[in-house]
Amino acid sequence: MIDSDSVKNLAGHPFDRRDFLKVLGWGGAAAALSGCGNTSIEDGKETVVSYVEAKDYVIPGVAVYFNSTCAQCDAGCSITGKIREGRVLKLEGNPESPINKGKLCGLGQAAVQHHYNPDRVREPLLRKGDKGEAISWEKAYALINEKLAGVKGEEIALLSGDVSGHQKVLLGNYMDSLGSKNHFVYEAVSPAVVRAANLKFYGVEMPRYRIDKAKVVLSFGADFLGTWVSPVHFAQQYAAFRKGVDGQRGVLIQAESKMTLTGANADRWLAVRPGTEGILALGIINALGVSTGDVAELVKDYDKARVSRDTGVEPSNIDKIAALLKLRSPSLVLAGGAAEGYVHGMQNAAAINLLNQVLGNVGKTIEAPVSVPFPQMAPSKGRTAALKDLNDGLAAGKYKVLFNVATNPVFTAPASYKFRDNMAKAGFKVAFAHYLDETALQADLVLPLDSEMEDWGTHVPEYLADTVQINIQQPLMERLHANTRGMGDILLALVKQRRAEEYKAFDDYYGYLRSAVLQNKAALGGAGSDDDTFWNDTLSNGIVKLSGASGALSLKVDVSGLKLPAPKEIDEQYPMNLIPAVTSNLRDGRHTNQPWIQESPDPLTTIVWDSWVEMHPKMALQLGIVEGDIVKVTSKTGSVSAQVYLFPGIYPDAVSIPIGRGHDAMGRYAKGYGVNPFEIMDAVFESATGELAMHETRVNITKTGQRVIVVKDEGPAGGRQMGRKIAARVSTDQVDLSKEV
Amino acid sequence: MSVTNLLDNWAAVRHFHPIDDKPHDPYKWAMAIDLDACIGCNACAVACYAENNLPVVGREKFKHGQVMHWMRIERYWEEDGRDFPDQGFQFLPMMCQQCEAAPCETVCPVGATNHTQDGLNSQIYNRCIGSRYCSANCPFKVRYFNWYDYPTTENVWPAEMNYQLNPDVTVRGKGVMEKCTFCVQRLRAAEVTAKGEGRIVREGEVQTACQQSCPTGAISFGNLVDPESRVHKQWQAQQVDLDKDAQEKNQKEGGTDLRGYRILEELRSYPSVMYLERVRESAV
Amino acid sequence: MKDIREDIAWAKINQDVMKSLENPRPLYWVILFFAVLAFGIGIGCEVYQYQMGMGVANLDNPHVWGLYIATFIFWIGMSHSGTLLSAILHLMHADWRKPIYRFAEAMTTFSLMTAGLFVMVHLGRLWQFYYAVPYPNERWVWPNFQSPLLWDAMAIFTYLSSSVLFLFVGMIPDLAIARDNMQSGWRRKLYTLLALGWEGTDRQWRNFRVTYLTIACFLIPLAVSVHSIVASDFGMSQQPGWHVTSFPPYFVAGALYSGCAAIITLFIILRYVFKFEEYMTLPILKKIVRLTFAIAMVWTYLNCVEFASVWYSHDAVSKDLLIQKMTGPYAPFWWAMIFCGSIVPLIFAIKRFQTNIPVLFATSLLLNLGMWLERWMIVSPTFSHGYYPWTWDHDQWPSMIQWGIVFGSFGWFTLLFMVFCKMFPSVSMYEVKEMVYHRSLHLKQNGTVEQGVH
Amino acid sequence: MSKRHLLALYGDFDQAEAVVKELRNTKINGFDVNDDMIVKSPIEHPEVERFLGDKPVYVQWFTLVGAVLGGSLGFLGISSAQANFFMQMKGGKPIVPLPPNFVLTYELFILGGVYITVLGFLICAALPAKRSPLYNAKVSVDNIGILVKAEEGAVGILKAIFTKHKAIEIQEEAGK
Repeated sequence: MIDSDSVKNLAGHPFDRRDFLKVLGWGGAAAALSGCGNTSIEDGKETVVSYVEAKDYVIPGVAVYFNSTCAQCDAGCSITGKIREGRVLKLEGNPESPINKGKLCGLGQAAVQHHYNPDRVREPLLRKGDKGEAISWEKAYALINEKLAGVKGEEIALLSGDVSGHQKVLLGNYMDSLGSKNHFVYEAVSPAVVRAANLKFYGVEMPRYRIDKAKVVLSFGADFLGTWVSPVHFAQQYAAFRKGVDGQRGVLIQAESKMTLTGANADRWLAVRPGTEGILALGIINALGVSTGDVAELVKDYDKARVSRDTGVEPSNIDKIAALLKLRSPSLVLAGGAAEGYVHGMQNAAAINLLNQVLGNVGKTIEAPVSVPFPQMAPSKGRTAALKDLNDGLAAGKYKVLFNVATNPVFTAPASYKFRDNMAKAGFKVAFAHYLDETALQADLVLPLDSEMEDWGTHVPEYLADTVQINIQQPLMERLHANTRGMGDILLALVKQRRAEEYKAFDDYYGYLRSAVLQNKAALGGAGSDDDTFWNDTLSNGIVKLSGASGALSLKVDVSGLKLPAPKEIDEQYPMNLIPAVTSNLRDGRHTNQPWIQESPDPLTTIVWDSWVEMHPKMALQLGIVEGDIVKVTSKTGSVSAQVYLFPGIYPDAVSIPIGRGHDAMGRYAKGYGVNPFEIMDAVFESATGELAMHETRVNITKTGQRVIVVKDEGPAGGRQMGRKIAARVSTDQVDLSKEV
Repeated sequence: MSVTNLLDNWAAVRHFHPIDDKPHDPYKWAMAIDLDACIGCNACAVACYAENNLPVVGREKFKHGQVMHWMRIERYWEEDGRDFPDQGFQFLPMMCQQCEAAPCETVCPVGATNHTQDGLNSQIYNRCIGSRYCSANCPFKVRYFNWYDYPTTENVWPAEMNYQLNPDVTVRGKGVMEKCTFCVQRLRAAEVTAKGEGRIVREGEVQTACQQSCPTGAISFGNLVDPESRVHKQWQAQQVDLDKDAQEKNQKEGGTDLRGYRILEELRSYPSVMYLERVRESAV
Repeated sequence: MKDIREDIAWAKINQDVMKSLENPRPLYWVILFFAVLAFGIGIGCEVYQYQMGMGVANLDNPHVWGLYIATFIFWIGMSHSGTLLSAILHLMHADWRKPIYRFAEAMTTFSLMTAGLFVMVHLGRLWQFYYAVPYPNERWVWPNFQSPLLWDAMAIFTYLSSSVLFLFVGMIPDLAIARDNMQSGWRRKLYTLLALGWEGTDRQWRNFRVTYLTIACFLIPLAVSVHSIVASDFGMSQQPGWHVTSFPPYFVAGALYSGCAAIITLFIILRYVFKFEEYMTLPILKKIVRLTFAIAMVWTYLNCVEFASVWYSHDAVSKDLLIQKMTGPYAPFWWAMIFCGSIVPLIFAIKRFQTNIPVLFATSLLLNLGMWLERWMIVSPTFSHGYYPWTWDHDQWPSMIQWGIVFGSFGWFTLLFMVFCKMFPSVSMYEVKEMVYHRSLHLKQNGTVEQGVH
Repeated sequence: MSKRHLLALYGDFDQAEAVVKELRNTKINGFDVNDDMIVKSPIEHPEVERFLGDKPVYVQWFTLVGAVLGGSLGFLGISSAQANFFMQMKGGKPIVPLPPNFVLTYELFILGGVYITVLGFLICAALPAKRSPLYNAKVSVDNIGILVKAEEGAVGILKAIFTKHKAIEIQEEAGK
């Protein structure tokens, strides 16, 4: 009897990985003969292998598992792919990874729909007027070479998302070879301001947060369960936190203007006037009454009454929270997207970090991270400021050639950037893309990328849960489309155009990766084992764990320059704050074309397949708006129209539209669903870091007179249980958690 | 057909379950879901789509209530006249409760849904004629009917997307009822493996797809009759008895300080899923 | 006023009734045309639904049943009046039933056949309906005998076949008359075959009497059981609004009610279309109207019982549902049901209207509408507002496909009925003769002509 | 010995009764009033049965047998079906549940009863039958027919009796 376990064990035995892929490919080819699909066959190079004589690691009808890394977001979860007959079927978390410990979020699981997406680009496309013409890769490479001829290094720009590992090395080498320093690392949604504040207060950009060690977590809009930094990892910490430290169940308090998934799970959720998170933090410091010196001086004006007036939080709640924080230590205070999205975002984050210092959490629940021993592989983290810089450069006509590595700034840049127009000013735009998204459509040359399930790579996550880990990304199956290429292969080909000699030893990225890893075998923990064994073990594990040095956090409390502005006056013309919501399903919209994601109800509103304008019922009553009304949301920059969903978890002066929908390209599952709030986002920037202040947009709401049925999972009863005991709740004083298993 | 067989086995065919009799030997698959751990992230629901070949019906059909999510996350908020949900929401993963005395089973005219030896409420797609009586009689409304022929519906599984389909699970055509199976394909594989080795399935050897993906480990699943299983221990610690329609702990004066409960238990369907109440800190 | 003229010649009876097989008014053809048209629309909708899946009916999870089941109950209910008139009144020796029971019985048969269609139409996998038929098979699986749907199938099969037999046996003497009146042609062959060589001999009549009486005795409990079982489709479930003890009598009363209303409608149509004014007389109509009124009040009473028992119970869920019916999205239909079912029949209490044909015709249609609404109000609100609030579904309305099939079923029924009336004597000739004979005998004994109303 | 048929038609039941009484009281050779006389009537008429004397009806025995068989076989059949082949385990219910089976037994009881009753009717009434000699369609309109068969010698006497009671019409089978 062959069971899946024994096959799983096979993954631990050494064998030739590429041979494996070939066999899998033939599995696919056999399927093609029976009319089920097509895979690439290298004409004249491959031999027919009878399926019954397949290699011993392929057993028809039994699944094989391979480890790789999830690339849906940059948290760096390790995955285990289930493969049968050469097709990847399902992704699970890899239990060996300290980050996700065998778990995987919905977004990660939907990666197979990225891989199998019917709307992927399948051929290199060269712009011919409004149409793309399929060309060969040789021609595409030659074209790039040709267009680069005579272009100065500073006239070349490259835009990418977060990048790390060998791909980053190769990318850097290519930019070097071009003589360009214009590598813009851009992520539309990124905690860049918090990083800066962390650096200021703790001495590191991304410390290790220990929610599991905290007895109280006070989060200012940090959606650590849904979208923030490393949600799957934090969710596991959260589970431990709820189970309790020393039997005491952790308490979560969330202060934000618009409820996030994390806020929905809080014991106390505080609706905060948008932009006053820092004031609340100072108010709590004041209420704690333990600070001295500079800090006491800073917070002395932030008495309860004032803070309550400014933030909308009731004084009694401030007292209760201060009392709880005093009583239960250690605690952890987090600053998230909601706090940083303002002109004074840095001040907000600083005030919040100061609270951590005052509470003495630094060193207890905020730990120093380990540093990556190979700095060239450490992640470059994206910032919105990078896009601003690039856009300014493009607008000034500084760049003649633009490379875009799978980012979609046309979709995620505020409309006032006029990014689409500015991009046109670059003479030659190359997009490395999976789909014809809004940005790829503007490119002159579109080069189709392998999906993460076809490609090789290494990734170093920014947030390291335990030791340093280098995550291996390896193909889980043979290429689905013959003419897509891995980003690494493309980079290698391109860099060979410039530095043929240096890279001639490498046929492909696989060879490059293998030799790069084996070169550092000793440093990677493989001393003593032979090359093949080490390489195969590495692939089999999917992770290389290294011990890294962890420094100490700075305990210096420096409140100089910390000054919070008073809450903004109501603007008569634009009375509402627009909160562009980052939701756990959609993030920045790069996965909107994955149908599981589209149909996965938004956890808070349960809406699917569409955008909505979230509005507090009280405000809606004032405006005479009911659920399903189509309203026009107008900012200084522009306007969008969408259905209203009445939602109590939002500050009444605010409305929220989720980011990620409203594509006008990107295939059948994304195009035409919902609206894009970036279209009405004002270009306002955080003053200290230059990041886009996403929460600073003011809007007004007008009814259009149309009404639709909101497509959502929730029924007409809404969230009410109508007296039935369905989702029961009990307060801590009525339950004895110690008896639990 | 033989009348003698009927008469010879009269006692056997007159057994009542779950009241008089415990036929779950050696397995009774059951679940415990900790609502305090559930964060409502939907990972389980997506895992279910991936594992069980659930069709994505698209916006129009979703609007008409024809969605096929075997596992759905419900989100509750009790207003009590408050302006804000300042005590948070409550999320509830809801799927087939695999009732011991399932109301759906008795009413199916063709016997397409039955109770299995290992305590599941099975659905036989081939046998189903689509009378939908089972769904009509389900108190939890966790049965999903194939209103259209999804495999041939445009953009449900277009070319290449269909490569993802799990070969261990049937793709259902129009007109049949379906629902959560507790990932029966995984259970059977584990049971058969264990049988081949002359043992029963060990705790942790088999996971449902939702359990496997759950980032907070809110879902535990296992063999309720195995004293070593976590599910067994949880049910026991919470004093929830599978075969009771009202738990003794609830009759104690002053209530219970345990948080295990089953939804709509009073309907006497004896669900196999125990929920643990969401806890809320009283200090804030 | 007499319910039938006692001096009517027996030969004229034969003549009048046989004429209905020959030359109906043009209205007959108009009705037939529209019946075929409606049926055609229904067929079209069904073909589309068969091809596409049940989703085109705009049903959903959990609102899995809709008009199909409601209309199914409606037709089953309709069938009960035939049994009432032919069996119950037969046992009670109410001989005024004699001119009208035949068509009522035909109505029973055809409404059962229509109801049967809905069982099929409703199935998600119609092509596999035979899985529900209990016969030894190669699959080695029996249907589930515990399912009320199976009881339904069994009860309806028994009822339909018994009704057909009852109709047929009761028609044998008339078929013999038809045979004797036809000179040649396929009709004569048909009647000869069906009359089984009936001659009206003493032996035949003797056995006939006992047989007819026996079947009548069987039919009464059968009819009650059929609608009780339909009620148990709902009553056996756990759903609020369905799990009601009074459902079986409530359903039976509703069935008799809608059946009587339909009899009034058809009475008036037949009377006009086939010129049966001599037989389907106003006094008989008046009796039916009074009977209908009585049943309407019983139905109203049972309705009140149901509301009261929900109201005073501690079953919050059922109570919630009841309030929802009265005030929710279904409220217009629910109140229309109360109006049509309980208020409109009060017209029948007014003597003046008891023989006013236009009023009665309109009223009977309203009653039927009310009874159809009642069935819908039993089926749908429970789905839209059941135990589980998350899955409430207040805004799910039947699609045009669903309406088309319901509409088509009326065409189908009318078609069957009209063809029947053209093929077979829709007034029982021999029994009208019996009635006339007894009246004349009575007259002879009293020696006077009795005046006034029966 | 061959017999000839004779059919007399009467306009009302009183006349027919008188004829029957006379036939019964008159001793006629070659004619047996119990075996050789059939009264035909357009309607079911209890008086005819009365004056014809007590002739037993056996249909109800068929009914009894049908109902008992239908019910008992129904119950056994259903229960055996449940206990054989693939058993259907229903949570909370035994494999052979009594209440549902009783419901079905009830239906089958009626089904058997009705079917066998109709069968009994056909057998007892000897239907379907060939048309008897001297059939006259007037019987299906309004006349009472008395059909007798008698040996040649008795025909004359019968005819006389018929005529005496003012038969509307007398039909005679052609002699052999």
